[in-house]
Amino acid sequence: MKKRLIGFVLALLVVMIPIGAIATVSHMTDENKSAVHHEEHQEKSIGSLIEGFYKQTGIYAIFNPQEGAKNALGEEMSTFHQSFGRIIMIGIAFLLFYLAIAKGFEPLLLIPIGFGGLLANIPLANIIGDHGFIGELYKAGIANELFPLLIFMGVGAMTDFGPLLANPKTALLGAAAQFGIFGTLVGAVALSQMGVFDFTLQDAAAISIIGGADGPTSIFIASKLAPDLLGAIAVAAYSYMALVPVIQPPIMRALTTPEERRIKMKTTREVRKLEKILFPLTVLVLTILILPESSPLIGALTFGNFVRESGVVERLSKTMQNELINIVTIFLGLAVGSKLAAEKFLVPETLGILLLGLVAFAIGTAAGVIMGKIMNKFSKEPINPLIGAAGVSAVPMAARVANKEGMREDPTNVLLMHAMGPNVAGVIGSAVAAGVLLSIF
Amino acid sequence: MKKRLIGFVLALLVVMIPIGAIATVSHMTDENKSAVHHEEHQEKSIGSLIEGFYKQTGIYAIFNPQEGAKNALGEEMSTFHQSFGRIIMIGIAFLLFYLAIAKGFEPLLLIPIGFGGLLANIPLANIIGDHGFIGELYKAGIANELFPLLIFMGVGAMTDFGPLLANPKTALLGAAAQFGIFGTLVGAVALSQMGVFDFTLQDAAAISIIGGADGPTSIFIASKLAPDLLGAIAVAAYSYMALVPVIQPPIMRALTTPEERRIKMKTTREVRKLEKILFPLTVLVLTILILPESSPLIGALTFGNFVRESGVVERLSKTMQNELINIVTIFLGLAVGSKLAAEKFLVPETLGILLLGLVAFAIGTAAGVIMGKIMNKFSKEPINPLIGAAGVSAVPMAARVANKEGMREDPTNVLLMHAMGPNVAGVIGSAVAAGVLLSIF
Amino acid sequence: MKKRLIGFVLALLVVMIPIGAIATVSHMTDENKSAVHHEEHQEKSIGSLIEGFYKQTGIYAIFNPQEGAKNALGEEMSTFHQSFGRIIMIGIAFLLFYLAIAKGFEPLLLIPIGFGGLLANIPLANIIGDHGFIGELYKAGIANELFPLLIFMGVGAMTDFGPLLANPKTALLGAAAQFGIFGTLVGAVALSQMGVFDFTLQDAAAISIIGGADGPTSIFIASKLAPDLLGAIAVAAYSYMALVPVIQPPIMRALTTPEERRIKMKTTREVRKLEKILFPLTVLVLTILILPESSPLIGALTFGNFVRESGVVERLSKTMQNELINIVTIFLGLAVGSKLAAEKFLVPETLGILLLGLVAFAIGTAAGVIMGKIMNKFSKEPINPLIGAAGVSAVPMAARVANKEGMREDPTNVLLMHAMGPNVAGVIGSAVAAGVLLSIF
Amino acid sequence: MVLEALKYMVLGMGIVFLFLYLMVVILNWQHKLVEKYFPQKEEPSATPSKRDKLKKVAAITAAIAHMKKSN
Amino acid sequence: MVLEALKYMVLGMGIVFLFLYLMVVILNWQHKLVEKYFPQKEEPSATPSKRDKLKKVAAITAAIAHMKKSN
Amino acid sequence: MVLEALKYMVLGMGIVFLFLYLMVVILNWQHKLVEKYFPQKEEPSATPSKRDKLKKVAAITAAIAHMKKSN
Ligand code: NA
Ligand code: NA
Ligand code: NA
Repeated sequence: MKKRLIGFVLALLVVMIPIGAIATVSHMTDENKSAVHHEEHQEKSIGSLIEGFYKQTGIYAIFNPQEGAKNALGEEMSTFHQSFGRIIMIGIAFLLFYLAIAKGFEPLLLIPIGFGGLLANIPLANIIGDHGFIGELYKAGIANELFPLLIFMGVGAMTDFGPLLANPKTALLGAAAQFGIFGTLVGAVALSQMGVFDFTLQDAAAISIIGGADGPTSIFIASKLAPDLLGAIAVAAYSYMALVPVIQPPIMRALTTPEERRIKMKTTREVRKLEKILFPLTVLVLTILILPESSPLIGALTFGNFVRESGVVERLSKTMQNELINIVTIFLGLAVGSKLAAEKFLVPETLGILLLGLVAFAIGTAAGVIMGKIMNKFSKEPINPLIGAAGVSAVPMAARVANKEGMREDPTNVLLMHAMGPNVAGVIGSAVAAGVLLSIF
Repeated sequence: MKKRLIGFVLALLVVMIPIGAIATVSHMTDENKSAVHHEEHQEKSIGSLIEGFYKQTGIYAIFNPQEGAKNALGEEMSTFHQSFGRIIMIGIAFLLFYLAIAKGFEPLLLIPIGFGGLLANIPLANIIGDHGFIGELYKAGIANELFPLLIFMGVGAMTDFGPLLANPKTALLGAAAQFGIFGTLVGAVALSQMGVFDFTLQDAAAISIIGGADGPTSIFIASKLAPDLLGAIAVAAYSYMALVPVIQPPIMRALTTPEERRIKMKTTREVRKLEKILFPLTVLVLTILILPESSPLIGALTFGNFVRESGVVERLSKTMQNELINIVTIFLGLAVGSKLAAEKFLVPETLGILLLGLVAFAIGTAAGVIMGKIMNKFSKEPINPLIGAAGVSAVPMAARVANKEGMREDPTNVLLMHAMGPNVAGVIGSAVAAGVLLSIF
Repeated sequence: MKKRLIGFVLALLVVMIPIGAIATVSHMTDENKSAVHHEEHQEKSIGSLIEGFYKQTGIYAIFNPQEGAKNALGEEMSTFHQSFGRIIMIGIAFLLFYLAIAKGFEPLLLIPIGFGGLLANIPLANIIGDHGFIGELYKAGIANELFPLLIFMGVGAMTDFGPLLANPKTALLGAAAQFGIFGTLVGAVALSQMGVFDFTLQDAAAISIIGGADGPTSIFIASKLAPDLLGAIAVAAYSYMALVPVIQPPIMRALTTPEERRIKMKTTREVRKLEKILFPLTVLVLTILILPESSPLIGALTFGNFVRESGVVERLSKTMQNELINIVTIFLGLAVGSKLAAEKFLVPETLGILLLGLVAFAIGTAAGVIMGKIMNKFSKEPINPLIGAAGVSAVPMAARVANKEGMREDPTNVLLMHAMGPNVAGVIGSAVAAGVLLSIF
Repeated sequence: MVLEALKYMVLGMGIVFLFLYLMVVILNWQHKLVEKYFPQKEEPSATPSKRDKLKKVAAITAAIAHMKKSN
Repeated sequence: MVLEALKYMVLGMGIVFLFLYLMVVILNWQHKLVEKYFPQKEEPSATPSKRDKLKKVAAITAAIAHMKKSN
Repeated sequence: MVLEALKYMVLGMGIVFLFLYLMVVILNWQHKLVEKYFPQKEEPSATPSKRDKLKKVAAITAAIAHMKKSN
């Protein structure tokens, strides 16, 4: 210890002598430069200091909302949003935590989103504003579409498209399930027309994409078409993705007979490495030719998948699947959470988004199952309609649900691999649907 | 090898034929476009070239300082700072390396900071300027407060607040130790008043926060209140944190009797998982209600801790504790080091910062110990005053020092877990103090 | 499942009642605000919709190029670049994938670069433009030199300079090999003078640096001196680095006699830890004194190496060598790939770049071998001229090639460690050469 | 408005189906091409992993044997 | 100026103590609530640690095997 | 132009050689200084790795003992 102390004192001397000696001399000339600053602060009594401090507490801000007060982004807030609105939103953040921790609802995103929501509802703090740290994250990755695409890259690197390659025609089930998106679009427009909701076409499109059951796609589209609704759309998308085991089974059972649910499918063929390598390139070229608007989404997805399947850049693939996607998830979650500020979330639109999102999921599931029934009629090989429900994506939850429902009827009927085909096709399907919507608006 | 060569030649042909044939034709029209550029460069003799080159060497720049020369940020530099100043700063960078490597002083930050300092003192290079890479890192993460908060997030994810939850009242020791901050503030103002130093109130506040013994908090506050002093404040904060085993023991012994140092404390109760999950939320809500200005710091800390304790997002927690904090540490260190440019560091203020920082540490330690003595008087359960010294934070070094001092008197007296309570409370305490300072200025 | 459903419904109610009830009321006043938007969209028949959609497909854009159409950066594109150009570039991207996967050509960079190239050639999509995600990556890390320097940092953290320290004079071989750069510069200027090529001095310098056989250095210089040529220069640099085992051996054999190739070198001495720690600092100080223009490159390299050798910040060193370099490689590759847009790559200059790059490699190799022969003449200890070829860098491939050629003559002649000396010196040598070029222009 | 949304629905579902249908066609065709021009060799990727597994099993067995002996 | 700094000191230490004191109160109260409404069950966290131990033993066994091989 | 490029070549190669030659000189000199002022002790870096190995062996032994007991 003593040695250390001596070492430090010596070190300090080495630092201080030159600084003290030389620098002081060299600065003698401008010594009176900053003496003026001292006067700027004007004297306050301790009482007025305490009062001033009290006016900067959150308690004061929440219980004394003021007309015309502005949020971190410089927009005026209603007194409701300044007071009860914030309390409700803090409650909702806690609810999200509860669902994430106790119920296992997509915690990877709902925890950062919920926490971002908490931080977004702090009065007077500027966390989501222009120089606040979540505001900076928002600018760095949501405003310019970077974060959802990096997540999608990671999803591509984590996804094995083998089951789809083994039985390509199941991709049509993933197409049918996108009816959840477009059907809801019509419904949302109709209800807006009737005055029930108040959505523009762009809003309606951004909401409908919840039916695609893909978080990053929803965030990508919402940040482009309806940034004000981003928070509610993201929360709805991830919540319903987590609720797939609750939402889908009743619909699946209602639309199928026990015989249909017992249909066994042929074991899938082996897929060659070369096919897996070519797959992302094929999909991307198709996107280039048919739907360039989808190319950011499908480009990111296929890039991740190509890095995975190429087999020669294992370290990049692992980084995409782990550190990169984790870091981006943290940043994306917090940034999306910034849209849970009371003045953005506690608006009638949110109710509509939650309802329409649920409807979109249900329609998508139904459309997938019905398409399964149709394909089973016309196909040479038997197709179990349950796997159609997996077409909404929500990878891999929806495929597991299809498998589970199949095993309920017949415990020997393992549908998992068959359901993974439409499941991953659904990811591509909703990216295509997203591109269509972007190309329209 | 031959096959490879043939493959390559074929490949080259495939590339070159279309490029050569088609592209040349398509560009024939604008061929004379860039022929003009050639004349721009005017002929120089080899002698004048060598001379010109010599004038661009660092040797020339250091030995021929010029009045009115500007640094990378466009500010005028004195001739002293251009010449000896740089040499001294390079020496100081080497000193930091020596302390980090040979003495084990907080190497994770002092090595990047020192290297950033080296790079910041290179004449003519633009590394810390507007398009230089450290300048870009500074803009990306210090100017907007992002990096220190991401570090704090990682600290939250690495900290177990269990010892504090087991014995909450030890948090008051962490409160008392913040007297180092406010006491030093008064002292700095008084000395400035007397003409010894020349600090504004903002400067004094940014310097005093060194007494909080938290690197990220110091950097956060300094980047807001006194960005010009950032380099010296960061170096002082991390150096003194590393020197805790040298600075604290004499003060602790001077203020306690051997009997007090021998006080054994009750074994701590077990802490429930649920309490640990609720803790970050409790602290954050308290911050929202009382001190919104602290919410960026406490928000980041509690977010990291909540991710850790929620137990459902292990992969995010690990990323925060490892890759993310490592990457940010590298960037933050280099960016902070850019403030070790001679013209920023070799100023009389630095001397004041080093002295006041030391004083702040000492006062904080003393205040913690004295509070420990007071609490021991009035508490039902015995409290060893030594653990009060851990209230300055400098996690976990200060807690270890308290433990070591206890064991010096009585080798069976293990205080480590008891000292961790005030130790982690001190982190919250200085974040609160930082919020108070921000709310005042 | 039932419990979960009930939980969800309850949760939904908690959310919806306050939102529905309170928010609706609080918003009643501005309900008619957005009703106007609905009219904006004008009705279209389904036929015109399909036609409109067809005009947004990639097929249409490629087969109906239009005069005056602009690319993502707002520059006019020729009809050739809009149509066949894109098809050729997609073919070239596939060629790069083939080389990377089947032939093992530097896949870590050629796969991201190739994929970036694919994405850059998608018509109508804005991926490489101002708000496109690759455009954002470009702005974030190429325009400001950050990414190549972070890669170089990682390279420093991965490089063991021990073999160079064991036999410092082999560094001169690494100096000689830089003749590839400067010789090619003269050639490029001469050929431009003769009208064969059409390069400015800056262009010629950026191209010549390919002979330095260092990807990050090439990208760094190209992004500063000739950003339009960046794509072709990066592709050439990495391709030829991968082709070192094809390009170098014939030159090495042509310039050496079998006796020379059989020369055995003395076993290298052990290198002390302290020497390794001091090495990066020594090199950096030399750079500061002689060539400040090289300090970003050498600063990054030596920082990485210092972090590695200091031995006290293992976690930072590992992060630099793994996650950080991987993430940056992905981003850098995609961003560089954006310069493979047809209108940037399918220009006559590319042909010149490919040819001159090859020439630069060949000259560098020859110069290294010849210097080896000269040093062998004048040195007391025998020097095998083959290790001179490793001076071009292309770490560690060129050193392996030298070793292999030595073992062809005499299977007991292990040159690998001896060749690593000039190999790593070549990295420093080309960073110095880069600094010279930057200081000239 | 609703009519328009219906048109978008028809267009959208049409394109989604078109896209995925073309994908199915190309994938089937690609499968045939792969089978034709790159006929299935004895899969080499299976062997190493098997070998690895065998190695592990052998190593563990040896360790257990060693432990038993040392009892 | 000094007077003002003294005021800030009083205010600052006051708020720091207020904050942490309130935290102490709430944490104590929270502890009681947790004990009351979520009484200590047989800690389930102990079981996985046993499993972890078994895992470690397995890992060690494998390590022994590996060391033998590399000898 | 060509003449100028030639001048740059001379200048450039000169500086590259100067830089690396100075580096060689300094490294040789540094090597001597290190040998003189920090003479080679019994390399301490070897010991910890040995110690690590011993630790591992100890850990493994303990684990085996533990397993035996729990059998
Ligand atoms: Na989907
Ligand atoms: Na503290
Ligand atoms: Na080189």
